[in-house]
Amino acid sequence: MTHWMAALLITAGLVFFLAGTVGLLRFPDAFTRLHALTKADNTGLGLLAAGVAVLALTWQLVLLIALTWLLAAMASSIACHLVARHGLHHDNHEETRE
Amino acid sequence: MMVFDSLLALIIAALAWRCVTVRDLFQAIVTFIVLGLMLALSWTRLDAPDLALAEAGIGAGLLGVLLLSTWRVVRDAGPDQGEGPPPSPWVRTAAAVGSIALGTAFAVVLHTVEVDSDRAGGLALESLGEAGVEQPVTAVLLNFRSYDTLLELGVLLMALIGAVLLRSPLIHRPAAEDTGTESPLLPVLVTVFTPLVLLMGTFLVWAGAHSPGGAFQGGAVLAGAGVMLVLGGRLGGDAQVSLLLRALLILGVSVFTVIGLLLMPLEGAFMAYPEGLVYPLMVTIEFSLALSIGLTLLLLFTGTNGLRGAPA
Amino acid sequence: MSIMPEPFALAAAALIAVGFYGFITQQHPLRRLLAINIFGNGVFMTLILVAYWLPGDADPVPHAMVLTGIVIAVSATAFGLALIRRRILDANRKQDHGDD
Amino acid sequence: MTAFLTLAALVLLLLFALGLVRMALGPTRADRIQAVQLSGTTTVGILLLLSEALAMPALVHVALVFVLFAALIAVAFVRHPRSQE
Repeated sequence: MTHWMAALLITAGLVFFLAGTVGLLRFPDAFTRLHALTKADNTGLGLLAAGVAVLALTWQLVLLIALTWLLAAMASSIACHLVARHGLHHDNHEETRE
Repeated sequence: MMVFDSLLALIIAALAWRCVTVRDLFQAIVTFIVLGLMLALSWTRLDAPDLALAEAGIGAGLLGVLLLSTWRVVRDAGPDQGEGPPPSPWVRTAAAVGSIALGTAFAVVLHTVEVDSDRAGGLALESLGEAGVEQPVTAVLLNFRSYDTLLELGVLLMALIGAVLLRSPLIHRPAAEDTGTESPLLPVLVTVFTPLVLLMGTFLVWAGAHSPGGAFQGGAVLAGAGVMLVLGGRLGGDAQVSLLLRALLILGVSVFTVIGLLLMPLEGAFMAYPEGLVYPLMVTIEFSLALSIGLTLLLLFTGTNGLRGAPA
Repeated sequence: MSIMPEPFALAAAALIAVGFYGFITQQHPLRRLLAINIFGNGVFMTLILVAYWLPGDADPVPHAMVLTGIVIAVSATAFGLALIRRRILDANRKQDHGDD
Repeated sequence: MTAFLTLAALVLLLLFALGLVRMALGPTRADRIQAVQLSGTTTVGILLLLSEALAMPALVHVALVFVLFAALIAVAFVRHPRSQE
């Protein structure tokens, strides 16, 4: 039972990762791509972490996995915001010659 | 697992190639950071989670941050860096032939070498019971080969002294001054992350006795907390150095040496530890090393010999 | 070892070859630092592989050497970066002087 | 279950390799720095899967360190240092 649940959660997580990668490759500009990466990948990571947590043997490990996801979600959403804001205010396009 | 390893190895080789051949400096740096993270991932596959922690923290993380900050300085200085002319096609060809030969020879040797199972590591694993810590790498670093570690700390300090003498600090403006484009979320990130990062660093130092971690990995994470504060404008480099800071910088070396010397009459050798006391001694040494390592790495980032609370 | 190609052994050889090539063909000092580090990573990978191939648990002695190596490589690179920044500072200073 | 976890890790690595194409294409610096964020998220996922597949709970600690330094690199990208007072 737990195995099926874990497999289901992990597979669902992979689908979100796939969506994130497709978005990263196909979306037209840096801002939409940031959006694809941050939202889809973090949802995917959450589902995947939940799947692994179901399999984990000790509650300490479950807590640690939860903490990892929480920090990852927070860090990457703030990082996404910082990079996007930076992109708005600074010329992010590369000069022809560095 | 073979397919996973092959793909990972391919990604590593491709990233390395792109890192040295891509024209844009920024791209080379970003590729280098990603390469470091992938190397760390591959080392978890090779039974070396300790080294994965070290590479992710020091090799990709702290060095990556330092590279990105130095890139800004290089870019702001303009295109002319006093570079020589690009190498002639002959040099390129010779370099290509030479490196292909080197790589091929290396690959052949690695595939034919017979690894001798009679080795120092076997002895280290067997005598782990005497080391006072269960983690083999920590035992080797702090007990069986403590001379190496002591001298390594010396090298780290020398690098810092050299960097400080060059007087080329990286000065991060306080967030408010950054032309009004700073996000209000940056202070939030710094406020929430820093205590957690400090906790994590301390945990890694403590965990070093029985699971992957240790003074270097923990010290790197502690330095990461400091770098976070510097980037958030809460901490900055300073030319004035306090006595406390100096004491902390040499704390690791001093504790290591003093304990080694004090126990010499008892044990008859430098850096030999009496049986019952090994664990507490290891933990004391480990924590003082981590503090000094973390501080040294942080100062290597700011490029100064001192720190101050709120940089003006 | 086996005759089967070992993916990570090939990666180690590739890192060493590419690092060597980059060090010779790149002009910018920062790029050369990156190339040396890639070369060094190839050496680290080799040591880790040898430790992994030994029978039984992974050998802690090469691991400790690599850990030492990573720290030394990064501190030397940080020193190199300080040198690069210093050179830029000096170049700027000379320029300012010439303008006066 | 181990086989499934390994396969899932392989799929993640494959998706990451595809994501690296975006880093190569650019065109803006924001796109390239995303590669670091991408490798952060993906590697954390792979490490969590491997920690279960290889029965190495310490890999979760490695994952935490990855999370931390990926965030740090994004912050370093948006902060502009000077080298002179």
